[in-house]
Amino acid sequence: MVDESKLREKAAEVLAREDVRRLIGWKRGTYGFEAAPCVIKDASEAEALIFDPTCVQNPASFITLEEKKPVPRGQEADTRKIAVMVKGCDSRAIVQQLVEKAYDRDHVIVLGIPCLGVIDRRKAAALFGDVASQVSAKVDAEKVAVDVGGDVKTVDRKDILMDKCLRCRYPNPLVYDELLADEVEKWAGDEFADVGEFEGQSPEEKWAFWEEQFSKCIRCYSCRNVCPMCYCVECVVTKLQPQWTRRATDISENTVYHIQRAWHLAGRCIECMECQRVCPVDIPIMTLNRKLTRDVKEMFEYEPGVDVEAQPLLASYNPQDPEDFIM
Amino acid sequence: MDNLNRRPRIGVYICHCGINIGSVVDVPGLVEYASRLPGVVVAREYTYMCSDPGQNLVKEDIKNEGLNRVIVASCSPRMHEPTFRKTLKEAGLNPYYLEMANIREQCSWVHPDKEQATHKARKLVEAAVVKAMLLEALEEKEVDVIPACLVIGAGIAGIQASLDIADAGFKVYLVEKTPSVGGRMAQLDKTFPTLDCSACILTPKMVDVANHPNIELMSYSQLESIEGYVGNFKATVRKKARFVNFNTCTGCGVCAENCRLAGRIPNEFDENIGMRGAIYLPFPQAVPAKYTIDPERCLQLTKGKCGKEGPACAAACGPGSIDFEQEDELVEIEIGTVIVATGYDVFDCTRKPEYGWEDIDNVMTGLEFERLVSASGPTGGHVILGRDKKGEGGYEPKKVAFIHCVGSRDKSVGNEYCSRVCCMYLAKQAHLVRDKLPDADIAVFYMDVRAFGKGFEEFYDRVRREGVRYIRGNPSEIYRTGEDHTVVIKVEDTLTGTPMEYEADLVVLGVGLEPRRDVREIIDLFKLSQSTDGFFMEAHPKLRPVDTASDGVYLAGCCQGPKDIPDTVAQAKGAASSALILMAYGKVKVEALVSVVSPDECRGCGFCMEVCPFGAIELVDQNRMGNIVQVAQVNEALCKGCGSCAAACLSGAIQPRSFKDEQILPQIAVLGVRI
Amino acid sequence: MMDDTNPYLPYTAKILEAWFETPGDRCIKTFKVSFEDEKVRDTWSHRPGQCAMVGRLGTGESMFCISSSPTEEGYLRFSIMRAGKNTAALHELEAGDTMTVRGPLGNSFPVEEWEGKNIITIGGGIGQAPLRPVINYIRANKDSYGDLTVLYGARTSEDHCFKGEFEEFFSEGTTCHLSVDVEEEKWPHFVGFVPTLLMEVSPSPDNAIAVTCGPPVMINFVVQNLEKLGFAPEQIYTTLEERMKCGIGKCGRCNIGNLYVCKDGPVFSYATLKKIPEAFA
Amino acid sequence: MSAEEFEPNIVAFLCNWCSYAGADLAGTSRTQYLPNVKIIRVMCSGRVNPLFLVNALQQGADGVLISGCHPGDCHYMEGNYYARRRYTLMHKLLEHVGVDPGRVNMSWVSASEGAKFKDVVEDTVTKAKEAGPMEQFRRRRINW
Amino acid sequence: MGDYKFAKTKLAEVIGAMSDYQVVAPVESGEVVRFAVVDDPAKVTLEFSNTNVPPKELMFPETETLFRFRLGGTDLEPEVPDAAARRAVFGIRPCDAMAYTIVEKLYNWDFPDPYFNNRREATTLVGYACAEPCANCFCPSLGGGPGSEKGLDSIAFDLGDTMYLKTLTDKGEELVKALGGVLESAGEAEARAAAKQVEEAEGKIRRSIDTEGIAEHLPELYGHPFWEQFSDRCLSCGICTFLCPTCHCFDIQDESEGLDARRARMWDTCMFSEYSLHASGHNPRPTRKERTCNRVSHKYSFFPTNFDAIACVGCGRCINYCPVNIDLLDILEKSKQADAKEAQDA
Ligand SMILES: Cc1cc2nc3c(=O)[nH]c(=O)nc-3n(C[C@H](O)[C@H](O)[C@H](O)COP(=O)(O)OP(=O)(O)OC[C@H]3O[C@@H](n4cnc5c(N)ncnc54)[C@H](O)[C@@H]3O)c2cc1C
Ligand SMILES: Cc1cc2nc3c(=O)[nH]c(=O)nc-3n(C[C@H](O)[C@H](O)[C@H](O)COP(=O)(O)OP(=O)(O)OC[C@H]3O[C@@H](n4cnc5c(N)ncnc54)[C@H](O)[C@@H]3O)c2cc1C
Ligand code: SF4
Ligand code: SF4
Ligand code: SF4
Ligand code: SF4
Ligand code: SF4
Ligand code: SF4
Repeated sequence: MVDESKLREKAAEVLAREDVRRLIGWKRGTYGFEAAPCVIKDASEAEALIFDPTCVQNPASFITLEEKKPVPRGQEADTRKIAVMVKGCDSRAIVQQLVEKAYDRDHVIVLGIPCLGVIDRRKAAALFGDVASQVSAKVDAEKVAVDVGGDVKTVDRKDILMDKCLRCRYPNPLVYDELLADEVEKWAGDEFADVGEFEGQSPEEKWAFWEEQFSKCIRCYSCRNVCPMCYCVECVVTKLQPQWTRRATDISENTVYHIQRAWHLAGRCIECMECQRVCPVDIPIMTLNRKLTRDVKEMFEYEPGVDVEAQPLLASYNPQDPEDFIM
Repeated sequence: MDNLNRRPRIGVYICHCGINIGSVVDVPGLVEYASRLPGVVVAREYTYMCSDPGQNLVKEDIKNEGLNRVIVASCSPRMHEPTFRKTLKEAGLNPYYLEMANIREQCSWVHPDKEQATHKARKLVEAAVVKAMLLEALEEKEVDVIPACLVIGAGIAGIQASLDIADAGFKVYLVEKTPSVGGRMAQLDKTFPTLDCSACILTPKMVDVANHPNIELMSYSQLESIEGYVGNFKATVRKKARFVNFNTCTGCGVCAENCRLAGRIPNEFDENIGMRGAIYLPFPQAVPAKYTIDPERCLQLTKGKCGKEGPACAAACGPGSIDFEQEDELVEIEIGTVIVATGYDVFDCTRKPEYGWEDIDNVMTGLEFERLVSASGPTGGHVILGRDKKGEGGYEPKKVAFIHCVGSRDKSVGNEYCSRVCCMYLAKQAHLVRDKLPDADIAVFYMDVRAFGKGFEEFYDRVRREGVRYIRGNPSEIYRTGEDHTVVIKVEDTLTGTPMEYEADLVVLGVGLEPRRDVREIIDLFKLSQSTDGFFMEAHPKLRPVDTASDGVYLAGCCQGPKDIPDTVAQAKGAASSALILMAYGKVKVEALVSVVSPDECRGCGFCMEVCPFGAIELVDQNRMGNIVQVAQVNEALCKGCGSCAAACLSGAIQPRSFKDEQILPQIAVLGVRI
Repeated sequence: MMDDTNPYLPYTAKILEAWFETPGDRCIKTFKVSFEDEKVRDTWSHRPGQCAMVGRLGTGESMFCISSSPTEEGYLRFSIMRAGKNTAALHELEAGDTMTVRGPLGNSFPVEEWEGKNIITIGGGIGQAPLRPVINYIRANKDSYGDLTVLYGARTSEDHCFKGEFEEFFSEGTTCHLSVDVEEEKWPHFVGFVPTLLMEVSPSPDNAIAVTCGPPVMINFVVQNLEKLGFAPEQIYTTLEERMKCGIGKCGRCNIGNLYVCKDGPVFSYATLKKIPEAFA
Repeated sequence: MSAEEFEPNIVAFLCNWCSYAGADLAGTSRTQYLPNVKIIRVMCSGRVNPLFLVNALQQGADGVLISGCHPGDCHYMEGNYYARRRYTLMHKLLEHVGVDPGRVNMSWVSASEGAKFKDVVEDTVTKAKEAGPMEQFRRRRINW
Repeated sequence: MGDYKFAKTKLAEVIGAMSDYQVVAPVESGEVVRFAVVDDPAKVTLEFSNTNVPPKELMFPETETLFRFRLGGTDLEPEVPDAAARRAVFGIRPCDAMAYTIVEKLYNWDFPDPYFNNRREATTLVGYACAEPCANCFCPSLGGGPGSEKGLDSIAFDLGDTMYLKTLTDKGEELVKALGGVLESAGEAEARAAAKQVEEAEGKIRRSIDTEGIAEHLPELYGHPFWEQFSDRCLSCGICTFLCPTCHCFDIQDESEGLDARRARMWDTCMFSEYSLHASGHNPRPTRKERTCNRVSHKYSFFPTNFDAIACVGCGRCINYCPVNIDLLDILEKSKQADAKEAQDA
């Protein structure tokens, strides 16, 4: 596991650099099982940084989220670099952002953190209830030790870690300028069994499932806003001209919203699971994302967010692409 | 006031097309329906809308009713869209304010049920109306064409195309990578089926090309970059340093004789079976007849030192043409059209190790054999193998085997196609062997013989009658047994079904033609596409075989696919004529239905750029309230309006004019409603 | 005046006349409208500076100030600049068509308080629209006010709103200064930005009220210059603009601090705005 | 509505150069086919934004058809290859959401394949009939 | 008013007996609990601490038709809910009920909003006192509490096997009457047990805020750098506002289907950048900083300035569901330490 003092030292060092504007990492939250992502601008604040299994959020989302505030005439835009700490999964977002030319590689300083998994707040709440104190945790290859206000309990990884971690293919960052700890061994694989299982259902069963799920959606668009890959200047979903989906929340518009969102992430979603994590009404968004991830992998031998040199999936083709459904 | 702010005033014209539409679709009912659609100010019917009176109806209404959108519901737009566009134009309305509803091909001719056909016609008209509301005026532009052509590659294809264009009075820049023009054809000995001497028919053309006042020959040169669009390209050509003063070199060759490395460097032109020095002329008839120093081998250039006394060549050269300080030169040229004629490479036999080409010196490729039998080749045209370095000794083969389809029609090496020339050149070579070694035993192993061309079958027949054995079978392995030159070919005679081992002391592999190994260079420069076989892809396999997706760029010769010399020449002439059409007319129309980017919505991901088959999009800097961001920009002269970019863009920031999302969505709304 | 049972219901109004004031992408079109419902027509009353939500059913509504003065009877005027979805749809309308109007909304210029004072209006571009009712109100009640001075500028002479009306001002003797941003052939008036024009004219702050409206930058500089000329914040009025949907203080978005532009505005005295840091964001 | 009565409504996007021409050929050859399919012309199958399909289904279409040139024959060289990727995937996504796979169809129809166009239409309509009326996320007035 | 009780096992029966009313109660749907019209009383659940989505949607639906019309026509058909219709909401938490008393003020200044008012009028609210507050509840700081009666017509207490129901208004009594005989009357014992439960629950509340002076201080902090500690990590997602029972912003849009059209309003949030974006491209709240500042200031300063009530009931939802741990109480505490002078410098 990463040594937090080393991490802080490194962060302070990076922040002290002239050409660095800010650093995105995590600090202890105010309550509960999730840390707070934080953006720090001064080396003196680096002391607050942490890394442990409560650091669930994907800091790569913030790179593209940063508003480019209008620069008054005569002034220069601040183009200094952004430093960002990333776990394995988070780093894939950076890779994919680079594939999509969201920014230049030298615009970011990536501090990679090999990761053994992060906590799923919903699973944790089922085990520990609602906690108001700040939780910290440690994870090793088998167990997670959760410290709730000094009371340490050890639980099995699968009972508390996020699903994505239990099938993590990339625990070690794929892109970084510096790795803050030794690489960890890959412990899991992903057979997409869940996708297969879902696919086994009839169209009616599938729709019944989604109808219930989609009708809960309040269209807060958090799943979009949190996504590191959702950074269009103006999202088609909320555009007024042309208006693809209406703002009304009903099963028709909600469904279309979800199809659009999933579609726009086809071949781009890097499975950080942030969308599902943030959804306030627990819609299993990953069930859509993972279906596409699996199909893309199987049909086009493509995996987003692993190769900076890759061509975007849907902006490329192979003459041999499958076409069995075409008449 | 600008049309932008004018409310659509739509005229709908329903055509009876004689009885073609009228007998099935309820035209009066349709007119009545159309007249009630929002925005429609007039709706009329007429027997033949495309006739003069029909068109006049439209023109009158444009004038009298102030129409600013016109819908013609008649036949397919593929038929009469241009007609009605013209009508609008003549009436002073922008031609792109036209929308057509195809109620003949899509209704009356295919749906006998009157009611159903009428219902569908209504829907189609309604969809046209909602789209028409959102149509925009588009401008048709023309650009001037620079009357000059760039020809890349000086094989027979490039030579022929250059000569044709130059003869028509236009400037040609002929860029050839190697020191001499001529290409593969110059390497050949005789040519099938007529057995003309290749050099005899080619050399005069090579000389013409060098001397033609309209042709600027740039040998030993390479295209560095090209930008622009049809009619207006700017290219940069790198003229590689020859280290020999081009103007003073007389081509006498004393330098080469004196070169310390003379005869020690394999000559590429001879497929490495002959030798040259570090300063060389690839072959005696080379054009231009100017010597070139090989910078990778020359001692002076690689080590900074050549012998104790300094470079022998320089010392020997009378005019003092040797110049080790020479540098590459970059030349910028402006051209209106481009012909790509970069030819082919032969199959790389190392990819078929079972044939032993790499290890066994008397297994050679067809091209090597061409050099071997060529009078200008290393053996002076004698079929002699195994000579030593000094060119002495060696033996004449007694049993010669030719093997078809090496690297062609072979999925295992990834080439599914037929190379089209191997059957014939092997027949030719078998004939040459028979000619030169009358006693030799000659066997040809083939899958089947494709003698499709003019005079081919006759030639094949003649060769067989000359005592060349044709054995149907595809050898599985070729190996050497003992010390002598005997090579064993393991093969099954598939006609008799008997496995056999044929012993030979010369095996010629009928290697197929492949895309040049450095083909990427050209692909990247021109954004050309490749067909599945890897050769350049033509715009249409049947109807536009010399055009490419990039306007003003044409293909000639084997770079587009394997072919023999007559086909190459024919295609070169085709490419030349295509280029000439543009240059002779002097202007080219630019597509009006191009894509536009809304820079404020673009996120600069470049997806559109990646998919655009015409390389019409680039990312450029844009100032977004003080912040510099990258956004897509469409080069309207390159864009063909296919709209692929729009489907790739997640932000909807790029849209093809007249087929924008906001124009199509209302159509979907009308046609999607189930009733 | 609004439908007292349901403030979301608009009235329909017939367009009597419609014409373009200015050309270009962001052109301005003026509509003269009259309510279809006789009762509404008879009972309607508004004050200078008040606004209304104007719209097309099926597209939506937007807030516009009523650019006719209450003294102009029998119709309402709106001058609308093409900016986005609603305004584009409104621009398609012509005489004889209907649009919807919901109002009057918001506060107004305290014209009664200003009686006896000299009034200076300083407008830029479409910003002249809210000033027009003030000007016409004062022209109609000339006797109750001191001098009226009109300052108005736009990018080019083409971009001036209400072009014809200025001729009237000149002929009736209302002081009127016009400007364009850049040099133009045959332009007899001032060349330069409006704040510069203001300094050039240099009106006296004594017993005066200055009313200004235009793009945010212009307002900023005009206010600064007015202060330089000695105007106290209480003597300066402006109208503000924020995105709005309901127009009746419920949908939320138009607040500046605790003030709602739709309800507490659009007219604000500079004295009020000075207290709210966000007002000049 | 019984299955017999149900006449599905299909929105088709045809590329100008091959499939639209193919449909024209069906017309000129007087090949009779079902009137359920309504055509929207686009320049290239590569133009068809996959969200068009979703929109069509939402508007009430019971099925959609995208048709382009055969691979390798695209007038714009590559458009149909991109389209193929997109729809293969979109088809899967919609299927995952519970949309009957028969509602989303794609075909290659060349300018000379009038008869094939008829078959494609017939197939598309049959499949949509089997799938029944598209109700799942159709916009319905009742929703609001 | 009256005191009643019923055995918890008879919950479905009691709900069933409300057949004169349209009944809305918490039901489970797709793993979350949400208020919905009850079609089957057996589905009603009391196993929730608080619903993710607040029942503000009962008075202010996510999407609400204002009126209908035909495209091209001018006749408007308002769709104002019937104030006389009877609707019973069972199981609403005290904080959520109190929220109505806050937003009500806004819906009735200048122009009364018939949609909200009629819905409110038609509704009888049966509250459900909290025995187990959540980690981030702080209702007592805002004048509410686990047993707060504000805005309710009656309140129910879960006393283990029995449910104790206390009516608070005439409307509440009326509902009990409509129930017929399913309820028994309750006495002192239940009242005492309920009071004890409330007291215990209050004791379990761990978070609080002293609101003194905040309303005056916040406006001085416009532009202050301290906001960035929070706004820099804000996702602009709007969960905090969508889920807030007192947030009331909406958008209005026209929608049509063929020629049928309507004008409708739907929830909106000040955390979205397009919320305040002008057609000209100018945005008075261009970054998350201004938006974060506006959200908090609106709740704790602008609203109280206008209506004399803080627009927050301390339900803790914005804290619970914020995906990046932006904690309202943390902001408020930090705001107290922030110096107004620094805001001017910034
Ligand atoms: C063994 C063999 C025997 C054959 N025998 C016969 C025969 O008997 N009869 C017959 O009709 N056909 C024969 N052919 C086929 C014949 O060789 C071809 O049809 C013909 O040479 C094609 O000419 P080309 O101009 O297209 O290509 P090439 O001759 O390959 O010419 C291409 C030229 O382009 C140059 N070039 C390539 N890339 C670049 C670049 N990037 N920049 C600048 N220059 C470049 C090359 O250096 C070359 O000079 C035979 C082929 C083989 C392999
Ligand atoms: C008090 C007031 C008075 C105004 N008076 C005039 C006037 O007299 N003439 C004139 O041309 N314009 C005026 N405007 C501006 C006008 O309201 C906007 O230009 C118009 O709303 C743009 O709408 P849109 O649909 O064309 O733009 P879009 O960008 O498509 O707008 C979408 C929505 O945003 C809202 N919106 C966007 N920009 C603004 C804005 N600047 N102000 C208010 N709402 C906005 C509207 O609700 C609109 O429905 C005034 C604005 C206000 C607040
Ligand atoms: S986060 Fe959840 S509720 Fe919000 S839009 Fe996404 S799916 Fe809907
Ligand atoms: S869609 Fe979800 S899992 Fe995929 S990248 Fe976006 S937030 Fe991560
Ligand atoms: S429409 Fe788009 S993809 Fe097609 S040629 Fe033009 S720019 Fe390229
Ligand atoms: S136009 Fe679209 S696809 Fe092209 S760079 Fe911009 S956002 Fe990307
Ligand atoms: S929930 Fe949190 S991240 Fe989302 S808008 Fe609110 S404060 Fe920002
Ligand atoms: S501001 Fe937060 S705590 Fe207060 S009522 Fe809203 S969601 Fe609940």
